[in-house]
Amino acid sequence: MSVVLHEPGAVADPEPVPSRGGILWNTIRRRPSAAVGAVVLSLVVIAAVLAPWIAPYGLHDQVGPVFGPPSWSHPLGLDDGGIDMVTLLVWGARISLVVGFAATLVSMIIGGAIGVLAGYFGGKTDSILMRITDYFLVIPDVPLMIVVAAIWGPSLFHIVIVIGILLWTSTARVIRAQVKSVRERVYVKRARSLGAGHARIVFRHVLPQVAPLLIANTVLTIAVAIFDETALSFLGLGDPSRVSLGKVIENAFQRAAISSGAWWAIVPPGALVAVVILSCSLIGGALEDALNPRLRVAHVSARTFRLRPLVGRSDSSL
Amino acid sequence: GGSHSKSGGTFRLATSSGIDSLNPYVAFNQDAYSMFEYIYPLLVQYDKDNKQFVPDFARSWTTSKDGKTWTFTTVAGAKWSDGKPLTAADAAWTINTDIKYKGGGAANAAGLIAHIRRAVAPNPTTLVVHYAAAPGNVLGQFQQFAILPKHVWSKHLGHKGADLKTFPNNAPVVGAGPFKLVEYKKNQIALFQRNDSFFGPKPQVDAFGLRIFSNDDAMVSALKAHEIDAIEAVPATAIKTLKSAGFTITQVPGVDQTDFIFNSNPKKKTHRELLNLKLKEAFAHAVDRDQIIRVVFLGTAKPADSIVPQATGWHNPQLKPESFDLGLANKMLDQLGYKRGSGGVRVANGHKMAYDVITPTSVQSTSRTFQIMQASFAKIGVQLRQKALDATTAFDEMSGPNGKYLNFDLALWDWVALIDPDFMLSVVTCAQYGGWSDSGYCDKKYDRMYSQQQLTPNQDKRRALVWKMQKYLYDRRPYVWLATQDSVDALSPKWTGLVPSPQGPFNSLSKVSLTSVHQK
Amino acid sequence: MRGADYVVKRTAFALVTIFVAVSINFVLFRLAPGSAVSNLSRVPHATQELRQALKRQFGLDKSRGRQYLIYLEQLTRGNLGVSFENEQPVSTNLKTAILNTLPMVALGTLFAIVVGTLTGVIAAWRRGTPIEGATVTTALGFYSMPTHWLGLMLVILFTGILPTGGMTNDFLINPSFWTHARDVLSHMVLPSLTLGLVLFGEYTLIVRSAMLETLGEDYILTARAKGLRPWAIIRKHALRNAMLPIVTLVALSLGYIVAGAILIETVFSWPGVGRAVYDAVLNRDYPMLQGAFLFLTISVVFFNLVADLLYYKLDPRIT
Amino acid sequence: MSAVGAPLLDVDDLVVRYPVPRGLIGLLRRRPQLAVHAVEGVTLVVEAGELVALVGESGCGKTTTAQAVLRLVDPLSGSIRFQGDDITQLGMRALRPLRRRMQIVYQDPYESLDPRLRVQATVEEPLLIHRMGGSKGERASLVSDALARAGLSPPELFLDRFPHQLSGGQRQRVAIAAALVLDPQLLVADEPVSMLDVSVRAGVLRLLEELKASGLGILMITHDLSTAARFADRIAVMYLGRIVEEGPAGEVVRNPQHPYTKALLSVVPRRDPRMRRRPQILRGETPDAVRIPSGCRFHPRCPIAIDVCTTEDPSLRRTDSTQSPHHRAACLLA
Amino acid sequence: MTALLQVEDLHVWFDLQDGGELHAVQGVSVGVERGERLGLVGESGCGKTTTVLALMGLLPPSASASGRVLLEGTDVLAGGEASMRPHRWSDVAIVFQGAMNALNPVRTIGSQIVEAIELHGEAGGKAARAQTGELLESVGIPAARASRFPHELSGGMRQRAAIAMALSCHPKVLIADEPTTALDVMVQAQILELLDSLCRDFGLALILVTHDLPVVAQLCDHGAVMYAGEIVERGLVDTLYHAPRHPYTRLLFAATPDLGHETEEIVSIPGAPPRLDQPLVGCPFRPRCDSAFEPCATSRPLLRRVADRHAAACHLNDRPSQAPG
Ligand SMILES: Nc1ncnc2c1ncn2[C@@H]1O[C@H](COP(=O)(O)OP(=O)(O)OP(=O)(O)O)[C@@H](O)[C@H]1O
Ligand SMILES: Nc1ncnc2c1ncn2[C@@H]1O[C@H](COP(=O)(O)OP(=O)(O)OP(=O)(O)O)[C@@H](O)[C@H]1O
Ligand SMILES: [Mg+2]
Ligand SMILES: [Mg+2]
Repeated sequence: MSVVLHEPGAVADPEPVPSRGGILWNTIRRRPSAAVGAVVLSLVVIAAVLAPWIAPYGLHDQVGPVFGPPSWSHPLGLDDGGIDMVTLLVWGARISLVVGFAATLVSMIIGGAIGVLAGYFGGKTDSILMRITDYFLVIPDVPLMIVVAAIWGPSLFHIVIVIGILLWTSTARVIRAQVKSVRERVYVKRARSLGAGHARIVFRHVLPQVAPLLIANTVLTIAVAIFDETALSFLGLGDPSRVSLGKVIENAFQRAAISSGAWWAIVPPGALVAVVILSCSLIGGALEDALNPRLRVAHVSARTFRLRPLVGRSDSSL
Repeated sequence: GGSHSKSGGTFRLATSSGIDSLNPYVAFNQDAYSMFEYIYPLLVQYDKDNKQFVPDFARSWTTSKDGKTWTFTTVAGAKWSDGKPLTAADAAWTINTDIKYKGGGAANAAGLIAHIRRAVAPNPTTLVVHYAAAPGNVLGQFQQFAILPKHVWSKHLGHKGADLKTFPNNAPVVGAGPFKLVEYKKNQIALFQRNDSFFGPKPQVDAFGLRIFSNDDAMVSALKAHEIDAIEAVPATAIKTLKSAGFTITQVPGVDQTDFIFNSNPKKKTHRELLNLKLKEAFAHAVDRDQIIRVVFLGTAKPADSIVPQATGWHNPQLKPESFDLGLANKMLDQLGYKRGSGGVRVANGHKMAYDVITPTSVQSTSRTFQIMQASFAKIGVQLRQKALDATTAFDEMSGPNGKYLNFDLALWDWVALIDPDFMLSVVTCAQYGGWSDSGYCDKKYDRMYSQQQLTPNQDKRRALVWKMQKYLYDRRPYVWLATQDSVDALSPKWTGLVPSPQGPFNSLSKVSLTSVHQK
Repeated sequence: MRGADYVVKRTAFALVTIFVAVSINFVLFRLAPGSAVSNLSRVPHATQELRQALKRQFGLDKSRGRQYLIYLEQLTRGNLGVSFENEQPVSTNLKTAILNTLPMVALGTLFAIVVGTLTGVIAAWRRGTPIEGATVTTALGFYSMPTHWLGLMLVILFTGILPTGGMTNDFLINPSFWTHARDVLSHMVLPSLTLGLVLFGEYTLIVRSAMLETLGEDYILTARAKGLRPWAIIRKHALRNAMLPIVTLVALSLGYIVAGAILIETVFSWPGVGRAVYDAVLNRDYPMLQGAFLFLTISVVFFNLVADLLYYKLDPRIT
Repeated sequence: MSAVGAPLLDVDDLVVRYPVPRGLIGLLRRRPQLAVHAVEGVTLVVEAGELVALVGESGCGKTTTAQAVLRLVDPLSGSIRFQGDDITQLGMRALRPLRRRMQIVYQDPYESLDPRLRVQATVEEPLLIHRMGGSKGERASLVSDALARAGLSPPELFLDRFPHQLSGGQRQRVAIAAALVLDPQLLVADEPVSMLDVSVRAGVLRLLEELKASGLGILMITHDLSTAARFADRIAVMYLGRIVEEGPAGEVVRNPQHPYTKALLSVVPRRDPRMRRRPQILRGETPDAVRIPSGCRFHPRCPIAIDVCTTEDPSLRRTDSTQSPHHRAACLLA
Repeated sequence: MTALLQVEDLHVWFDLQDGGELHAVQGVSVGVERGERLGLVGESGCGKTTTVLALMGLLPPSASASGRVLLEGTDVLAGGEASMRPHRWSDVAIVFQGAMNALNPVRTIGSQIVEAIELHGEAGGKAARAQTGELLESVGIPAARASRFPHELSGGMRQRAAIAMALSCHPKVLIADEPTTALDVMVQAQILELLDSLCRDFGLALILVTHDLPVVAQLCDHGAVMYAGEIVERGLVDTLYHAPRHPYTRLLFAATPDLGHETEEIVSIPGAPPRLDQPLVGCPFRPRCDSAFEPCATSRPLLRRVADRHAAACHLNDRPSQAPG
């Protein structure tokens, strides 16, 4: 018998496939919190990128008295060097973001690589890499950052490296778990049974699948990196020649801004850090929520299903 | 004592540094030495103005002709706080112990007993000290030398004197100063009680407490909240608000000077143009001391010009800070033939005049100072880059490799001078390579002058020599001195009588400050 | 016997981790340029003799390998060495610092665990309502604030109302226990609150997502089908399962608390272990640093082990 | 180079075991290393143009057998011959050209396609992996051919779709097309339809039937005897790592020899409500593959077991009551 | 006489993330009498589970429902979740799809059963535990296993435990949602046999949800075939097999291979069910139907009575000459 087999018609209407960018975009579109985060973060990033053009004064120009109060020309007052606070915030955001992004890049590269290797190869590779990760997980990281920053000297580059080196563990774990599950997917097995090389499988099948999670993790890591930079700066281990937001806080703190009544030197930079971190967390959290199918249905909730008025259509006689 | 004022009460003082150890063989912090001043007998102390030596445990002293033997008459009938007699024998024992263990447990005190052969106490009120050579600063040294109770410390000579360092000397400490240390919590508080058996003038307060803060804001708010009565180093930014809140602010010249350091090692490998005295002079004219004082110190500092601060009384009055004159500086550099290259940066010996300036992160003021200098140096075609390092690393970098001072170019740091100029003058001697030297300066002629002043017991002659040395250094500029910070203290309106000093009211110069402080 | 293997394995791993940590710490601190001696001997009357004496005393004249062996040997005897700074046993210094830190940290953590768990559960239970939005936003807000900055904000808000610095305000000689306790407690409020608020944010978020994950499980639907009331389901079925991730994360965060304590202790002049670490770094006080790191690592490893064992207790699936 | 007349696939006495982790304490106490006896001496032949169904309970070793045949797990002993060549010991590199000739289709059509790749890319991938198919254009035509063979025509309608835009049946067809594109001789289908809705199962099964007719050898794993009976040429019934009955499909279904086969057949529900029968239900769960019972491995659950069954392990052999010479069972009492 | 459990005109919608709505159940009416066994069959995604959840009031918050669920004449859906709660388990109990996850992994089997018994005041303390033991024995699990955790039992055992739990409060209706999916053939047979005997012994009404027609044929007396959120045919299983009145029913049977019919042509129904997040025009089955004609494209057929205890939703039934079957 030779029936020609057709599966005509009735194919579900093609809908756009969520691409990697798509997931980010969709999440931002659908969740107001993520949208707020994205808008705020973009504003800060734009301001930071445009710092040289939009900063009202020079970063090193003493334009008034030490801790000059807010005025028309200096809406947020002056810092302990008589420098305009708005200028400092714009430039500070720039450095903080650079540190955040760069350190995250470092941690993504290390964490991503280790996570993929451990998850993909499993076995001994996995246990060795995970033991290393575990070790990094238990070292108290802020103290270690202090030590390393003290040893290497406080430069922006070192801070980026140190933060990056300490932050990769969570990335590695998240990625490893995801890779492990992707590795067991049938299409990966199939590719392997076809004789595909590891590189091909990793780059063509595993990484794209892990990418959305990596993005979510990246956004969250940026927040942590910025936080850590602020902490390091506060402890005097920041790069003194670069004005980051943490540095601005530290300068004000060291010069007793609070007791001299100069709240404007200390409140705005911290608030800006908080806003940036909050935005990252909102986006990252929403992405993680969106990517975690287990969060979608809660079988018990304060809200219950709704009742609609009766429609009445079919007859129910038997 | 004995005034009409209210006596008694506890005087509470805040400090931001703190006492690191109660053991004189271990302690390094200034506050620890200030504490020893108040709990241990010393042979002499400075007077109220820190100019003259006045009696403390030693009532009087004489010098032999050759200057090699000093004889002190000490207080009779003095007692340690535990009731045991305090005699010249305790002093002799302390000196001899330090000599014996100067390479080990007592190394910390070795500098103070330099040149001493031995000390003897022929009777309870006489102390005779024999020197190998006649030194010029005997009283200056003894002013820092705490006499320890033999009956306590002689039990801690084990392990070839190493036990001297491991003895914690916990509170209550057996001492014989105007106060007894009764309680001590590291990084928190030290509590002193009046010692009624003290041989000298008794404090008017019942007790005195030192509270340690790790940040200035907390300290200032504690003062405002009347949790404490005084601050010994007021942050400049807080002066205005404290004044308006009714606190008494006292501001006197201090001994902490910021300096711009040139690596002056003649054997320096690179950037040798920085050894050129004309260039150093040009650089000195590019420093805007006024702006530094205005921005960094908010006016609580004076322009500096010499390695010896004015407040010590040994400053050479003929020296004046270089004028801030960018035109002059530019002209001088032009004359030296350093042409401006791309970006307006001058070129010397085929390379851009762009230099790293090492700044220690522990000295807060250096960053702002650097920024100001960087801006003005840019105008004379010299590019400065900040290289901030923590103090240990910074010093390593400067003295490296192996204490040879070959690599670094410039640095910003500060020096806290003692009253006697000997120490400050010593830091630029060749002998201090790898030790105190932070400029790599080494000059045989200067070293000769230095030894000479050390062995000049006549104080007038010594002063002339010290002035000459200051001028000599001023011309050769291992340092360009930027500013001398004032010592600023704040006192609650309820209190009065606190005596300021270049080291602050709680100092190791004399006991006068806390013995005379009292409630209004 | 269920899980003996698990327990042995976790414990062995914990011990190995500590050993590795100890060794790496040793190496790490010796990578630093400059030594305690170059730092310590910078006093006005220091001499070359003093430098040599200090080197000998701290064993810095020996080879690194020897120093390491000596260090290990001493460690096994429970000797953490002598602090370079004040020549007192590191253990004594550490003990003081830890005893100062503990109550402050414990108070803050307790606050965070109690409030965080409660709000986390409520947020999960009120999923999709404005209450969840408000709770999550508040939590995220606190979570996002730099710890030290939050501390400083509290200082600004509470100056004059509560003490903002130090651990005691008390210059009395031998104060009564209650006076002292009240004094310390009033000083503890702000630092603990700072820590508590930061952690509260974190815990709320963790508890919420752990709860949500659990509430999505099929057995919750079963429980509901059985007719259990929502709160009974949460208490009897959801919380216990949600505890699993919570326990791990809380244990992990307990270890990091000390790190946070550095910032808080700096802001509030609290003489605790965070300050001790920080000062030790600046003073190149290796023995102290090694001791402090050992303590920190052990506490993280310990809390992790506790978490593992609790896990084992809570989750019968672990073998 | 393959031996003339040799079967397409010839598996002889295949044994596969998975070690059971001992744990730290076990290791320290030197407990014996245990193993899951997943496959314990399977002998099986698949000819070109033949569809062999491997049936049995969950965990009896069907998938393991399939994977061992494809050399995706390493057998402990036994031999696997493909077109007469022994491939049991071949290394990874030597296996590569072979992989082309034997392909596998997995159970879950929802999982077996990369959700991010379009149909075109999925089907083309095997060509890229094996660097075959020449130019881009040539590859495209090979892909279209494969899709058409898999019943997805016209192929242009499907090339640009993503898996989620396909129905379950279509996905499984794409998976089959991806297996066909390399023009294999052997297709192993591990429960190809069990995740599909009944309404589309037949389509996929008929596709396999057609492929078989075109000369492909197919080893189909299933737990559904009705499907096996309808579509397979031969049925092999597996129990606890061993084939206990094997023969032409009709024979096995109509005239089962082994009590296990009988029981299996009796529990298959019939679609006609009037055909209700009392199923012969075996008590107890599938036994533990770590501790295989002595003697006949089926004896603990066997309704007709006698004493000798506990000691003697029967081998697969022809029984008296069978009609076909190829019908064999491993039962002492058959 | 009022039916034991009667669902009338049930609709369920789910809110979708992108703001749309999915009409998962589109007017289902079905009922069971005491001791009756109803099989609910249909392809994946046709709304079987949703129907069952709705009649227990277990829908998620993102759902909204309309219609009536009458339990012995009282509408238990009208008051939402609250009105249903007292009836859960004591009147209607359910065994979920995939019992692996339906039991709390950190509590013992026994405690989960005891909990239900105590909650509904059946018994308390010792008595409840004793009753649990009996229940477990009755589903073929030794009573001693009550102290085991779910993961310590095999899949079949867990499913039995879930059934025991469902029986713990002597419900009148037992709903079993795909109780044998993911189980082995032999275990499936055991479970089906167990359900069969339990229904007989306890006089339970059973609603068996499955996509496996033969299972329904073997176990149930009534069948309801669902397609795209609605019931397209319902009646006695015997009628459904021998005289179907909807092409879908007919094709479903024809697509199921059967022992003893090895040579029979097995059909496959082309295409796939329609999307439920868009409004349906005409007969939902039309694109896949082999006997569609003009009205099917435009008008949606209603479920109509076609014979005694037999209803179907097909336009063909309006033309007596062309009855599908
Ligand atoms: N990778 C593995 N490691 C250890 N044991 C395994 C592994 N794969 C399978 N097993 C075990 O080997 C035995 C046979 O498994 P296999 O998957 O071959 O069975 P199956 O017949 O395909 O079952 P199913 O019908 O459930 O797919 C089972 O006991 C299984 O638990
Ligand atoms: N929580 C939900 N949110 C949105 N859509 C849902 C939800 N639950 C189910 N659906 C959709 O409702 C429809 C009916 O689903 P349901 O689970 O009732 O089908 P089913 O017949 O039980 O299928 P299966 O045989 O696969 O279990 C499906 O299209 C499904 O995608
Ligand atoms: Mg299998
Ligand atoms: Mg379902």
